[in-house]
Amino acid sequence: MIALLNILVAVLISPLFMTFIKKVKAWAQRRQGPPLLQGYYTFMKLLKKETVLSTNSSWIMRWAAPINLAVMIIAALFIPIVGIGGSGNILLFLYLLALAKFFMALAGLDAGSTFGGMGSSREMTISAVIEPVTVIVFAALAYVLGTMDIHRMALAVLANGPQAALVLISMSLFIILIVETARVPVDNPETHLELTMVHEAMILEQSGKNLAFMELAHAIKQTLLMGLLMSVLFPYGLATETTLVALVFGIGAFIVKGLCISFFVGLFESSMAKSRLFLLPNLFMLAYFFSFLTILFEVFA
Amino acid sequence: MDLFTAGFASMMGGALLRSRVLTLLACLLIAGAAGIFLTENQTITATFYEIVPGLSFAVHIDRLAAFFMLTIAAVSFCVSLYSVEYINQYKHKGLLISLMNIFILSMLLTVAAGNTFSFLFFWELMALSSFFLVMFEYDNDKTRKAGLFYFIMTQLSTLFLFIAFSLLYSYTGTTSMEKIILQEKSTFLFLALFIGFGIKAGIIPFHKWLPYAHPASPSNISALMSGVMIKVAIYGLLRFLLVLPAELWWGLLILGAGTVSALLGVIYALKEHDIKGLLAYHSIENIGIIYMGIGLFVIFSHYNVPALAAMSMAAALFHTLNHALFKSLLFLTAGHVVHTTKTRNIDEMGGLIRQMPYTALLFLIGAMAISGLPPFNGFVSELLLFQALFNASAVHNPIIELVLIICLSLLALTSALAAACFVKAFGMIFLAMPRSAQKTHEASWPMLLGEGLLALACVILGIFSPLYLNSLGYALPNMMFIGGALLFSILFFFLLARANTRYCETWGCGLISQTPRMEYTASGFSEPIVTIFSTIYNPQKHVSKEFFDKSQTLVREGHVEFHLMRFFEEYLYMPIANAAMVIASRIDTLHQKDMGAYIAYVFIAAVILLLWVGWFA
Amino acid sequence: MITAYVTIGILTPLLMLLSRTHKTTSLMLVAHTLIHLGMTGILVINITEPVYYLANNYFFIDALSTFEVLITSIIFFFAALYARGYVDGLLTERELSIKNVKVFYLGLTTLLTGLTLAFFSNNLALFWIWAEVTTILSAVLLVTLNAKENITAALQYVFVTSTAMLFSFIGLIMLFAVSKQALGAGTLNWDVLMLHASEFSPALLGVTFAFTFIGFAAKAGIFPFHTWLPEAHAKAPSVVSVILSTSVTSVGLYGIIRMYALVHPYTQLGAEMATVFGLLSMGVACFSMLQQKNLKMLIAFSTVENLGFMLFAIPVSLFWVLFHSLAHALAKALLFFSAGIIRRHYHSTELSKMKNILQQPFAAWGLIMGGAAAMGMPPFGIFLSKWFILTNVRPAMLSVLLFFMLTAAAAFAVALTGTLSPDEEKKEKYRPSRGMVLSLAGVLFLLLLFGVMVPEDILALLTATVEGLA
Amino acid sequence: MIDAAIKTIFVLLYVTVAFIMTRRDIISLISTYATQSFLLACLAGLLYMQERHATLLWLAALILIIKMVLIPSTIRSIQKKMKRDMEFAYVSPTGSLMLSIVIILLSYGALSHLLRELGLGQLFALGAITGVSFTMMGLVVIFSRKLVLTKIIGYLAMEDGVMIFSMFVAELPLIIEALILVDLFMLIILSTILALGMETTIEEVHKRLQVLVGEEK
Repeated sequence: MIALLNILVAVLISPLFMTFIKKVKAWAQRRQGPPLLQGYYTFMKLLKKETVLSTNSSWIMRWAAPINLAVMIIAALFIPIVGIGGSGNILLFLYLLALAKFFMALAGLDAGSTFGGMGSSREMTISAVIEPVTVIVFAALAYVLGTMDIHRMALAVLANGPQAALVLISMSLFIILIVETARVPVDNPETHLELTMVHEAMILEQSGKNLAFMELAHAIKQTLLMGLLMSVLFPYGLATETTLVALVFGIGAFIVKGLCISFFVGLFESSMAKSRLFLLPNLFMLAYFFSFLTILFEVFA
Repeated sequence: MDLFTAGFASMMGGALLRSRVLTLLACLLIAGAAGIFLTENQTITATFYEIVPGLSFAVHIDRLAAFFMLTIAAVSFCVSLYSVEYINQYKHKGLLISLMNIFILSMLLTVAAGNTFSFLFFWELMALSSFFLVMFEYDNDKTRKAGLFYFIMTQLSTLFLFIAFSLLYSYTGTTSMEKIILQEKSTFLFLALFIGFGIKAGIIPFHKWLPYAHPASPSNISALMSGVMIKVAIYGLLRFLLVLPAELWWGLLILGAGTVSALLGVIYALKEHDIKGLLAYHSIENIGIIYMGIGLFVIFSHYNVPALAAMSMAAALFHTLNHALFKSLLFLTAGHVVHTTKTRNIDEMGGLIRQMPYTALLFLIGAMAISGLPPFNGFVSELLLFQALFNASAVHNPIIELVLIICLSLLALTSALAAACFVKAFGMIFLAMPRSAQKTHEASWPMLLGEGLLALACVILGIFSPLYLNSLGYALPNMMFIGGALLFSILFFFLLARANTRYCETWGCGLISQTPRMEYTASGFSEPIVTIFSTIYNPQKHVSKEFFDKSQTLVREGHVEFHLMRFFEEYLYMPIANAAMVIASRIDTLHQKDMGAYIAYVFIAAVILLLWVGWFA
Repeated sequence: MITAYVTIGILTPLLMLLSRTHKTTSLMLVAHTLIHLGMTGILVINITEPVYYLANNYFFIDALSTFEVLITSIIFFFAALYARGYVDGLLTERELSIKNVKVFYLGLTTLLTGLTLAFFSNNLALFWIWAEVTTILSAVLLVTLNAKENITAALQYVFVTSTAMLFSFIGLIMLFAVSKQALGAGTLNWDVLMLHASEFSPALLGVTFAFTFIGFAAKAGIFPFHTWLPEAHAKAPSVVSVILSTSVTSVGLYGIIRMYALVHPYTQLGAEMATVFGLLSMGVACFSMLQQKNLKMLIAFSTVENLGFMLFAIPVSLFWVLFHSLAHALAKALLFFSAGIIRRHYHSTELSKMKNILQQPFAAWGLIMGGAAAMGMPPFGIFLSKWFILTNVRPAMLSVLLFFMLTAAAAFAVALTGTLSPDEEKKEKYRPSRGMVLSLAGVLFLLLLFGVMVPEDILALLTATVEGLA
Repeated sequence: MIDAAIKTIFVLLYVTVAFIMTRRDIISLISTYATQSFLLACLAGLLYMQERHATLLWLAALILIIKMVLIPSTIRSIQKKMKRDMEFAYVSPTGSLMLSIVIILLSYGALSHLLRELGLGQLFALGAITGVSFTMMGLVVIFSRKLVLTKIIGYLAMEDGVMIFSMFVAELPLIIEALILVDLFMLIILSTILALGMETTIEEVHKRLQVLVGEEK
């Protein structure tokens, strides 16, 4: 029940956060920015459009977007969004994201366009380099909280209260969030047909419903990572039982927390410049260092 | 037992009669026997033939052996199925069939060996028959070089095994597998075993033969070699490791070797554009992962954490099986691709998914399995290993814990790089436009059947893993549910997205039509990774230009060479080979003289002997 | 029995002198070797206590000599089968002049008798004399070919072995003196010496061993007396190379074994020398193999390596040394027979001239199988002896030995893989005669047989041998 | 008296070896060898006077016939072309002589106590040591001279050394000695023919070879 609600909320709320970040960035640039529901409008419009496929492309192209969306929906099972319920092996979560990325990268190569290939290549490079960081962050979480299940992690934080180590881990998680959702300084979501782009280049050949699914999947991914960050840093408000009050409160709390993080992400993006691709490992090393430090404390303490 | 005997006999018959059907039958029989055997907890020990007193062929099959026999037999079955059609392209078909039979039989008997003598006997037979198989296309220069290299490396491995077995014999006084149990410290013994099996398994720095031998041999043979032969080395290591009094540093050594192999294996794979060479490097990577499991087993056993030790062992064994399945699958599909395109360079392929959709699908399944993506089997074994590593705190030793954590992050890096590598491989081979003119066709049904069985096994072992692994006491996520839900929702969204589509050419940035030259290449794909790991690759660019004028402004033509350092070849293998050749040429000058010198040797020897007996005796 | 051997040994050459054609001469050789083999077979089956001949017990038949004669018989039989087609080839190539054909066959048949008598000699001086006779005969066989290098090779052979054998003779005289001192009347009869060896002075026994070792080691091709061996093997006709590298070298090894049996309970010197010289021979031979450009030289150095190994193993296990010598003889026969065919095809034994040797399938597979056998790989006999000997050697020594063997194996592999390179030019294909193919197949069969199924009789014979030497 | 004579002969024998080591004229080398064999026969005769073994007398006769007459004459008859051996390898003639001194000292040092253990008297031990050092010196001749013919003479000198050794250490049965001499004879003939072959054509060698084996053509 809670699990289904988690999925539903994640799917429904994601475009909002996406647009809100854009809005925050616009505010930072003293622009007015798009309306808050712009994400939903775009999605609906794309659903109505026809899908244009390259003659060079194969069934990989046609399957990539559904797979992406499906994977994200399944992955939503693993993260406590509204409430705690369901299973949530953190590694399986990670590898589901990898599965989605795998197909996205293949789809990037499918049409034979140079941009797609470049995007795939960069995406896979970045994901390879961020992977040890992610795993080490998860390992640190498992170390501190003594479990590999994300739902139980949230429970553990609720039970024991906040810990200093978790702050460090949260910083790493935030970096992962930035990387995985293709944001400045790793990627620039605003540009199209620029040589700096990564994620957008990969989905350049997508159109119509496929593009809608891809965008939605991307938004859900962002929501899930936010959910993960929140369940570690500030799990308060999560519903632990299936009463209406708790659930409604949970939804409300999640929206508030999500908007806060989105706001922060928007500010972060506005204050940064796009970094060179080959300087990125430095950023990742920072996250690695934080988590390693956490483990170090845990081990020696 | 009877089933085993029947299987062996049938395999032997296959070798003699050059019959493909008998091979299939034999594999089935043995796989069945081993499968039945695995469910019952019993041991077969028998001596079936004595050459001379004290030297006998004996079998000793317990569950460990049965597990490996099952792996070998099952994979061999699928490969044989594939080969039925595949080997028609070769000139000496009969020879290939009998050699393949001997090869499979020797692998099975090595695993079933009941004493060290039979082990080494069949081990050598395996080396010899696989050497012949590698050399099968001997008119190619590269094949000969590869064969030679492979041969010398296998002989080196035999050398260390000989030392190990001799030591074992001197410690225990027996050659019988079941009686070997050692209490005393045996550092040299372990090192000999480690190096001996490490060479065959392809552990870095003994790995170099793999990327030479695998591309050179026929693809069904590469599948067997990479899929199962190197697993025989894993079996050997496990078999003897379990009866030796393991020390902590053994575990650390195995873990370290495994980690280095896994990481460097995949890093080297990324820059490899020979499809079979790429797969060979991935074998190194996966063997590294298996070694990590074994190393963890030793470490956790040392710290007396039996649950985690068992989990690591399960990870190692399960990954052994999985790797056997998906690697043979990949080699078989790659074999068909290489056969029809007549090239192994993935930069010259492309767009094959349209001519061979089934092959592409099967390759994709293999690629996903090897990249450790859910819900395939590769993910499950890597998950087990990850879980074991996540519980590093159980050892209660800060230094070891940190070592484990570092290994953990490197393992993560490895598996992500593997995914990148297979995106590259699949993308370059099957997707986009063909990069060279090719006339290709889909594989015939026996080939597809063989591959399909392997792919099916990859899926089933992944999705239904909780069924058999949870019964052993591991809490795995519910893969069946995940897999089912995934499949369902993918189908749902696919059907949703299907309507209202139109086909159009890829936009070529304003050019009239897109050409294959505009596509991303494999080198381009891996370029960012090469740059990031430039310390390992040490890329070097040699630019030479010719100019029209003296002041060097107008370039007439230019030439750029791009080299990546082959560290182990340049700094390990070549110096040793050169040293041997220098010594050899020095010694050979002894024989380049005239008769006078030869008589002078007699004189000197006589004087030395005179001194020896007269003054020192 | 020895009378029978001698009779057939005298009759055959006489008949050969009468024969007019090559065919009859070669048939006579085959007949001789076949009868010889048959008689040896009877000996092997009815192995009993030693039987003595002549008034002074100068000759005897015991297990060890029977075994060595068995090796010789087998090798000669196959060599005889092989010889006719091979000699025909030599004649068409004008490497052998028609006048010398008879000399060649006469040399072979008398060499067989010489070897047999050498092995059956109870008296060590007599053994020495027969050993010298075999040297002379082998040298004659070497120079039947029309090439000047053969003369050099033969001279080297004669000089290196004969000078070394003189030292052996000094050793034998000393042994005689030693026995005279202990027993009153001197004797060189091995059985008597064995019986009374405990009464001799150990130091002097050591000295006699050292002196005799020089000569016998030279016959056996042990470093540093091995220098004759590669040249002689490479230059000799393949039939002769086989005999040189198996039977003639086993004469030397046989001498060393006899002497070793005599001295080893009383002095360590024998074992020490065997170890040192065995290792040195192996090392030198293995590394030299890496440098060889000539197929037959390569095989010859592999002989040195194997003989070094056998010498090394004498203190370890006599049983397996003898088994090794049998298996090695077969492997070498296979290799040299194949090399002979290869030479006919390419008109050279230079490895660089050989392209795509699978054009000669029998010879190519013979080389490959023989090479694998010589490296000690299963399922060939040498693997068994290698296993047994090596499992009983100290680890440090073992590593060195194995390292040498690896080098040898590498050398073989380098050479053989090189010969598989594609052949551009079309040569006329040489067709080996039926006899040649038959002998190749026969040797290969025996080689495989002794690798997986050693006949009971041979085991019994070997056991009896080791008992007789204890 | 006899002892003194024997010692004198030892000295003379050493002189002959020194000759063989250094002379360049082939004919005189062969004569030197004949002289050496004669001295050897004398030695056997003298020993007979002391020991009264009939074997020694027979041996002296055999040596006279085979080594002094038969072998030198055969070598001369087969070998007509070569006159001189001018070249030396590895050691110069002076070097060989120095080496000989070292060899004698070495053999003495190495073997004297062993020979004493064998129960040999002083003279006999001296004889044995002379024998061994003679053999070694013969070896020096073989490797230091270039021409095969000279090498053959060196070999013969070695063989003489063995003879001396056997005379002084223990007399072997006559039949053995006789066989050995026959053996030696054959060996010498063969190597002389081969030595000839080094200088002449192959056909000539083969012609002579057939004589050796008894082929009538």
